[in-house]
Amino acid sequence: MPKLQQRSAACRDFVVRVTCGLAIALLGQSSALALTAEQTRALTLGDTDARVTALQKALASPDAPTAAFLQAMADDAVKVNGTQVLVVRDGKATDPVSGDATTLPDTAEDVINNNRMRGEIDAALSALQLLSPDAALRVQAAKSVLKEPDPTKLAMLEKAVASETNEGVKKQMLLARAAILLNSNDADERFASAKTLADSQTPDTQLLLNQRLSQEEDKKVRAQLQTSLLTIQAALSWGEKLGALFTGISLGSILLLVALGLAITYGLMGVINMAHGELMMIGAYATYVVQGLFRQYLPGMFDAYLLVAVPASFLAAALVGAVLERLVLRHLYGRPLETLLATWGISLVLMQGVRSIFGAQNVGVENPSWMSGGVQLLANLSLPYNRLIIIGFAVFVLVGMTLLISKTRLGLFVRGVTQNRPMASALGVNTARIDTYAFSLGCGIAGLAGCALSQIGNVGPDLGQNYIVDAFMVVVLGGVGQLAGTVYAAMGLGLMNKLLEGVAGAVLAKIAVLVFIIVFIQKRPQGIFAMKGRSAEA
Amino acid sequence: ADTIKVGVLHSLSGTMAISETVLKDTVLMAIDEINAKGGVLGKKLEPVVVDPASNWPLFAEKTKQLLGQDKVSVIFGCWTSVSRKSVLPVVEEMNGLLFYPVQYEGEELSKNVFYTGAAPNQQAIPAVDYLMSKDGGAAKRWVLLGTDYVYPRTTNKILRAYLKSKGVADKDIDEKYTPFGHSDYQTIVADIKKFSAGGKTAVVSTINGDSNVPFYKELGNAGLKAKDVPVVAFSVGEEELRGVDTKPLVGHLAAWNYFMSIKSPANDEFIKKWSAYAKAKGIAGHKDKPLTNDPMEATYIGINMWKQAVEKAKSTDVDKVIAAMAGQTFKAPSGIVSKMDEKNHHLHKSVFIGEIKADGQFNVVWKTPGPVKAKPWSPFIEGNASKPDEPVKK
Amino acid sequence: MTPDLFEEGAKRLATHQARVVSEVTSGDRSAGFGRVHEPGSLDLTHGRILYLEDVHVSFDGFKAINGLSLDIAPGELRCIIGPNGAGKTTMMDIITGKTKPDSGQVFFGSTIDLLRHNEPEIAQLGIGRKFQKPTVFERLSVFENLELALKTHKGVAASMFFKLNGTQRDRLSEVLHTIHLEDSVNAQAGNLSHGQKQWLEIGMLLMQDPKLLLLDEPVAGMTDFETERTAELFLTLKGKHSLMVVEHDMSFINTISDIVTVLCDGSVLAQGTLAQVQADERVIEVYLGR
Amino acid sequence: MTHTTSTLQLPEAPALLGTKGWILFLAAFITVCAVVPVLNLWVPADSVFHMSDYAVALVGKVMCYAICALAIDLIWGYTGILSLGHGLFFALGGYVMGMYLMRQIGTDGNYKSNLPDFMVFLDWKTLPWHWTFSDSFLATLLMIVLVPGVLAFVFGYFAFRSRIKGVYFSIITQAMTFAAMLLFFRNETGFGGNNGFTDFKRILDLPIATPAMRMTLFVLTGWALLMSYLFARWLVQSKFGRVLQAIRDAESRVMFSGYSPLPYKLTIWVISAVMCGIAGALYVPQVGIINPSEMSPANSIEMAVWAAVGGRASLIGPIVGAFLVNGMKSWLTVTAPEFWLYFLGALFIGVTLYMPQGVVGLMQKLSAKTKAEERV
Amino acid sequence: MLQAANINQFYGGSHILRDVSFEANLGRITVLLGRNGVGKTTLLKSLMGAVPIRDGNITFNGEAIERAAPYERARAGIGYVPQGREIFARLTVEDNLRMGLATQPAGTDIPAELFELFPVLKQMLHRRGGDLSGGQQQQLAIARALASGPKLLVLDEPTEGIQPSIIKDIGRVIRMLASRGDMAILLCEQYYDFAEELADDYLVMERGEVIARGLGSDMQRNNVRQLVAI
Ligand SMILES: Nc1ncnc2c1ncn2[C@@H]1O[C@H](COP(=O)(O)OP(=O)(O)OP(=O)(O)O)[C@@H](O)[C@H]1O
Ligand SMILES: Nc1ncnc2c1ncn2[C@@H]1O[C@H](COP(=O)(O)OP(=O)(O)OP(=O)(O)O)[C@@H](O)[C@H]1O
Ligand SMILES: NC(N)=O
Ligand SMILES: [Mg+2]
Ligand SMILES: [Mg+2]
Repeated sequence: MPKLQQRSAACRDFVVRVTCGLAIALLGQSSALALTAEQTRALTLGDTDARVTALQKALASPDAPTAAFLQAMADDAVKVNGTQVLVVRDGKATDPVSGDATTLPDTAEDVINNNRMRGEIDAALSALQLLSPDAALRVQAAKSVLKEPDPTKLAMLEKAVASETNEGVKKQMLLARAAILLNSNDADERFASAKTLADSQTPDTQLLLNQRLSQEEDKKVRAQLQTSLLTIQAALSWGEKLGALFTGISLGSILLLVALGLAITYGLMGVINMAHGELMMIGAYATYVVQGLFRQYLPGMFDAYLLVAVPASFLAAALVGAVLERLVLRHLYGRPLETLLATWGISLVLMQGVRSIFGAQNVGVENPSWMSGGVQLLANLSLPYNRLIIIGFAVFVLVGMTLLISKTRLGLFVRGVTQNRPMASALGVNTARIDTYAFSLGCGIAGLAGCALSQIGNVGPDLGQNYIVDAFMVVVLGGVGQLAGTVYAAMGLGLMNKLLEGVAGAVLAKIAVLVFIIVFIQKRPQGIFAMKGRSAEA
Repeated sequence: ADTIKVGVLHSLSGTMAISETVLKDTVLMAIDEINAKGGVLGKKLEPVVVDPASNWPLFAEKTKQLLGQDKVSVIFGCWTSVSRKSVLPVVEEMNGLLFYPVQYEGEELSKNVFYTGAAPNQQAIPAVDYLMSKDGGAAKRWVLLGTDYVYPRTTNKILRAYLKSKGVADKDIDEKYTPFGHSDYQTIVADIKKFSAGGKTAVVSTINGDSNVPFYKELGNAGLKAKDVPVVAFSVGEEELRGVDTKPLVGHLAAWNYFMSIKSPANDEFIKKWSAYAKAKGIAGHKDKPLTNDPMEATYIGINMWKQAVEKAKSTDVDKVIAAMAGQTFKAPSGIVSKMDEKNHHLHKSVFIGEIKADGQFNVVWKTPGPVKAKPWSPFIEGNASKPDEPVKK
Repeated sequence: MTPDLFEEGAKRLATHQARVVSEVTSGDRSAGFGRVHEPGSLDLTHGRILYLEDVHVSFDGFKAINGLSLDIAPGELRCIIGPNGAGKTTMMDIITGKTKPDSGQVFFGSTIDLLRHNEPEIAQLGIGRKFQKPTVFERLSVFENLELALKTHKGVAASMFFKLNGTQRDRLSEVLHTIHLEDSVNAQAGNLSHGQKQWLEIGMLLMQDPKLLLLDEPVAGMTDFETERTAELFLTLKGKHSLMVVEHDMSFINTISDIVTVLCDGSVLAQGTLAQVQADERVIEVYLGR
Repeated sequence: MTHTTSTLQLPEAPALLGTKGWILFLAAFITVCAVVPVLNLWVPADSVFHMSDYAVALVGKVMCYAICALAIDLIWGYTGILSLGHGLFFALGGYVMGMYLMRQIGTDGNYKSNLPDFMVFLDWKTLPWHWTFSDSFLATLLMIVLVPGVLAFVFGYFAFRSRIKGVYFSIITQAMTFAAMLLFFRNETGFGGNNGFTDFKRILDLPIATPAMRMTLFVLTGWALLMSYLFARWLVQSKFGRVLQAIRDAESRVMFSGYSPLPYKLTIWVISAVMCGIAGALYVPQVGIINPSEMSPANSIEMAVWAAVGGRASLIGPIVGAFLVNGMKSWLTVTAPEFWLYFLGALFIGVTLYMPQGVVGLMQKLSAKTKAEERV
Repeated sequence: MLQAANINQFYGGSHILRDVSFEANLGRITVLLGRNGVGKTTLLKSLMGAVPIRDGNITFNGEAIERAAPYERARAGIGYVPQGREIFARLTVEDNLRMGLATQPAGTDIPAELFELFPVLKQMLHRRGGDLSGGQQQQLAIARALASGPKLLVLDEPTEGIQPSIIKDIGRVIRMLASRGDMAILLCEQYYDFAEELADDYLVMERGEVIARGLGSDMQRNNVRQLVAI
């Protein structure tokens, strides 16, 4: 469990910071009551209502052990044995009140926090940071209060506002204050809050205003709520549009990755490679295996596993491709339709092979931690790292492949051999070798696609089946043998699919895209990048 | 014959193999166990395993073969509703016996089928009740998200009627469907986010099969946290989560009648047995990380009840076994004593709501006070009120 | 083709040429008044069967045909020569509907605007074409190749119920004989040698019995002897049919030509008898060489 | 050169079937119409000669597939157009038949309504427009031909007119069936969504699940297959068939010979689609279910695979292929449920590598060899 | 340079080449004549290894090559201009020429003299091979074969479809290449006058057999024109 260890290490770090922060902040407050065993019991046992009440009570007079204990609860590190409450980290139990080590009884059970409880604890923890010396933490705390504005936090917030010197932070805090006062009994206060909140253009604020709106009776306040909501909506609509664009590009990049390998094996070599999807599957399983090996042998470097998985997935798929080429496809050049039959057979065998080895169920591939999260561009637009990385990866593969095919001698031979095998041979090209290289390259790129897919979707025996139709559509729509066409087609279909999906829903969008393909081909019977002139017929 | 033949009709290839293969192994395990204890009526059980390959007409054909050629006494099989619908006319015509172990949409009651999975009222409705409760987050707005086929459509129809009966307005319900195998949930998740700005929102997911992993990965990606917008799923269990990094999903929910994490002696034993069996048979995936789930439990209950019924009937004759099934009880791994309804061919089941934990297991956060009787004809669908709660003679 | 057929051809040629002359000279018939012209039938009253005016085609900016004007009289055998890349094949592509020109006019007879028709329609109107690279139906037999080319109704239903009649059989045997492929009636066309394919394609053209034949390098890859035979054949056809022959083989041109048109850079460079053009300095410069 | 041309032996138009061919055809005919019914209905179940209901159903189903394979062969093997969407035509024929069968259920459904159950469930009060003629058997027969036929005509007309060829055509056929599948999955489309139609009770007011009815359907299917074969043979032996092959080999030459490829392609495309539709209509009452998965792209690819395994451009090949592949599938999914895909995959690979002309091609080669040896 | 002995070749059942033997020597132009379909192309293809021969021996530069793969023969130094041009239609003219350099070390430049010989290729360097006119393609095919500086140049009807002036140029080049003395040339040609003018040695084929052979200078005397005609 290397990942967990790391995580708990990080948590401890956090606890220390929080505790110090509190210690300093609370220095002057002699009235602070220490955490009692009674309190820990109230916080952990009983129904959620009772626990929430206890939590609020504890929050009224927080001290460092309370904060540490809450953190332990948030980390699911609290167990109970009968009425004894224990904090258990890394298998070692401590008493939350005294902080002394104790023994961990076998009968100890986990304290289960449901969503509501977890939400309350998180909110409490972050509220505690309102007085943290770190401005960033204070902003975060204010934001979290805004998200869960509950009146019990008002006192603490007021105190924080009073002592706040940083304007930016103060503004956030005032917003949070407004969020709480939005539900005040005083209509004027509600009105003022609603007005203030128009400045906080986030979906969270929108939710608050909407919630208020649904119960607001006062006309004036209602009107202000609506005005504020409109302001926010206007601000957010940009994010939505850009978000839709981004999802389209992201889908396009995936389609591109999925199609690039096929652009070689099919587009250039003319092998109707129905096993293309299964080669992606092999790449994905290679990623899975590499991940497993890292977990077992190099847990400390788990986050780096992708660096190995990328070449591994390429090699694994390329190797399988080479074997297939040597054993089967070699005999089928010039008979493209028969490659359909043979590769269909190959795909059945590969799929069942994976079922036999890894089982029929999906296997889990974890993202490295640097791939989770995203950049927050606007309040409602965050671009997930894994999507961004995949877009970058697609560009990388595309550029690499383009250079290889168009600029190198190997690429020239590949193009020559795939166009006229006997003639290339008569000119001194070892066509057998080039064929193997070319096919392996296509397969390897399929493997890379599989590696990328493992980061966002299933890794299972059916992985390939889900993408094969799309892959062919992209390659053909772009114009067979036209790399640039493949890029356009992938991006076009991706964007179109996503823009339509926003309007018509996923099913109709997909249907519309398919119909579009049919109609488009009528206009361009050779794909987007049709080759014109005589060479197209040759 | 000196053996009793048992048909196993689960897809071992094709799209459904992901889910169904393990049910085949569960049946085989139960058969081994029964045989080790001396079989049924002094005879050993002999499994006849076929692969209907996720192909619905093939399900019907294989059923004909199992009943007609192999003369099996009972069939354990099917996962998708459409496969069951395909098999149904055949088992009825040939008077066979089918045990169906998966939660489904109801609206069906056949004399020749025993439904050991949940009807909507044994899964979907309690789950919504929970989400409406304070502990569940007191959701006011609902996204009903499913794969575009009959089980999700029906379930959502029932839920919509139910929600309306609880005063939820139509504008607060957003029904969305994706095609089978849909793998890009960016737009959907963005839409959910947007929708959730309009009020406390919960998502009821009836996404089935392969789409779950990309959906959950996208949820994690988009930072949609359970405490903000909880997602409750009816087709996501331990096995489905095997393929997902669950850390970002902690707190999202599933409603089932069994979780692997349930603490009960019967479950401990069930898990132990399965682990040992998986190891012994080298079942890929499970030999390293054995997992159990709701349909496995339902399968296991089904075959054991069938055995008891045969023993009670002292015969494998289908009609006699059907009669003997009524009121059978079995100490289910879920910790309750599971009872086959006297009339309606469905099990009485407890409903559990579990929250996903970081290790891919579920924390049970809520459960029904006791077993719930199935209502295959949902009262929330017009015209069902008059339906008899037992198979009609044809 | 048997000698008597050749004779007959020569006779026909003589009469036809006579008629062409009278048509050109007597203005009365070329005036269209009261002329009964059936739609689809070829109107030759203006004395030309093919007429191209100011045709332009460019490929990605490269002007392959550049202001080409040309006409051919009924029964004429016109030879076209010109450097490689002059646009000869492209011109045929335009006439047969394979390539659409950017501008210009292409008329068949004086009434049929070829630019309004697609390839099969043009073929049915009576323009047959032999490609530069021989194209035959590789997986059909020689016999079937010819049978398909046969002039007959070419609709779907007609094909379904088609049966060769006696005359057609005779015609087929005759053509087979002309193209020296009697021994290969049942051979798969794909297995013929290059020269044999050339002949087969010519045979298919004969079966099609077009009014205008476009022949792109018909004797490329043929022996001198066969070249001569081809020349004879073309001479026989002349008069009854109009022919446009593209060739680089000067001795062949010499045997068959009346008027030779020299194409260069997509337009007509020179026109006249072979002797005239051969003497033309520009033609020597770009084409014949010294 | 004065020799007469009349000595030249021109090939004659071949007979529809040779003597041997007619004998085999007759044998097949008798098997379907007499032998199988007797073995199934009258030979006692415990006799070794008894043909079980299961076997009858299986053969019946495969015969429907064989018609599809034959249809694919006409368009692919002879015309060189690979359709990856014939599953749609098959399914449409099936759906038309299914609609009729649904109506025949009458009020015997779960909800005792005149409407099919799924409509009741969707709260529909009346039949949607596209169900108008579904209660008439005659109209159904007509629609079985018309629906796939008209769709094929429209689709084919535009595609062929735009001169879409090769893989571009294949891909749009795939897009077509894929789109249709998604459309049919939707409940709103009015075809029972994912579950499609099942639980049929009657056909022509006669119970559907009786041995006699099953046998009738079987014999009908057998007829359909044999007639399709004869018809296809007549087609490909006519000049029409040769034009198709010419289109396959050199479409531009065909055009310059004065044939417009459009009507030719369109005709064979529509014929092929209609054959699939008929096969689908016969299939549904025999297997008892029709649903959108029949339209999945993989299904259509499989049809092409049958034709390829048996051997393209021979008419018997696809039939043999359909029987071989489906026979193996049915057998292996029982005898080797966990490994059958290996065998099937190996079969496909083996056929392409060692039998480039398909199974039938290999047999022809072998028999040619033995004949040659006999002659020596 | 090249010796072929008793080559036999079949297509399916039919015997196409019957015991064909001949040689082609350095500095000499060997012309192969024969009517359509007698098997000339088949013979050249057999030399290149495009169709494996049934039996017979081929020695090149003293080494038996009859079992070698085509690319090995090319690497041994045989350049080939096939009948029908066989241009890489979707490669540019430049890339077509580069393909001709396959036997040379990577980075070898396209010999500039090719462009002197066929100026049109320079003009059309970036056009796709398949877009060229027939004659331009033929020029490209010859240039491509010359690019690698072969020891034996095999030409299958190189004048087909080429304008007279360039035919003359090609004739001059062939002569020049032969006279440099480091190349053997095997020329299969229908254009009789062209062939006769260039021939140092000649061979006449008929139905797969060599029926006449001799010195180029004797062609007229031996009435070879007639042999080819009948
Ligand atoms: N699709 C095209 N794209 C670019 N250039 C083209 C295309 N088609 C033809 N050309 C160019 O147009 C010119 C005319 O070609 P065309 O084939 O008509 O010549 P030609 O007179 O038939 O020559 P040849 O005697 O060599 O057959 C050539 O330079 C050729 O390269
Ligand atoms: N692939 C093949 N299969 C069967 N027969 C063939 C094949 N290729 C050529 N032939 C036959 O072999 C014989 C010789 O053909 P080849 O191409 O060598 O003739 P050629 O002497 O080069 O004729 P040409 O001068 O017309 O080019 C011909 O009769 C031809 O029909
Ligand atoms: N019954 C289901 N889950 O399809
Ligand atoms: Mg030309
Ligand atoms: Mg030749």
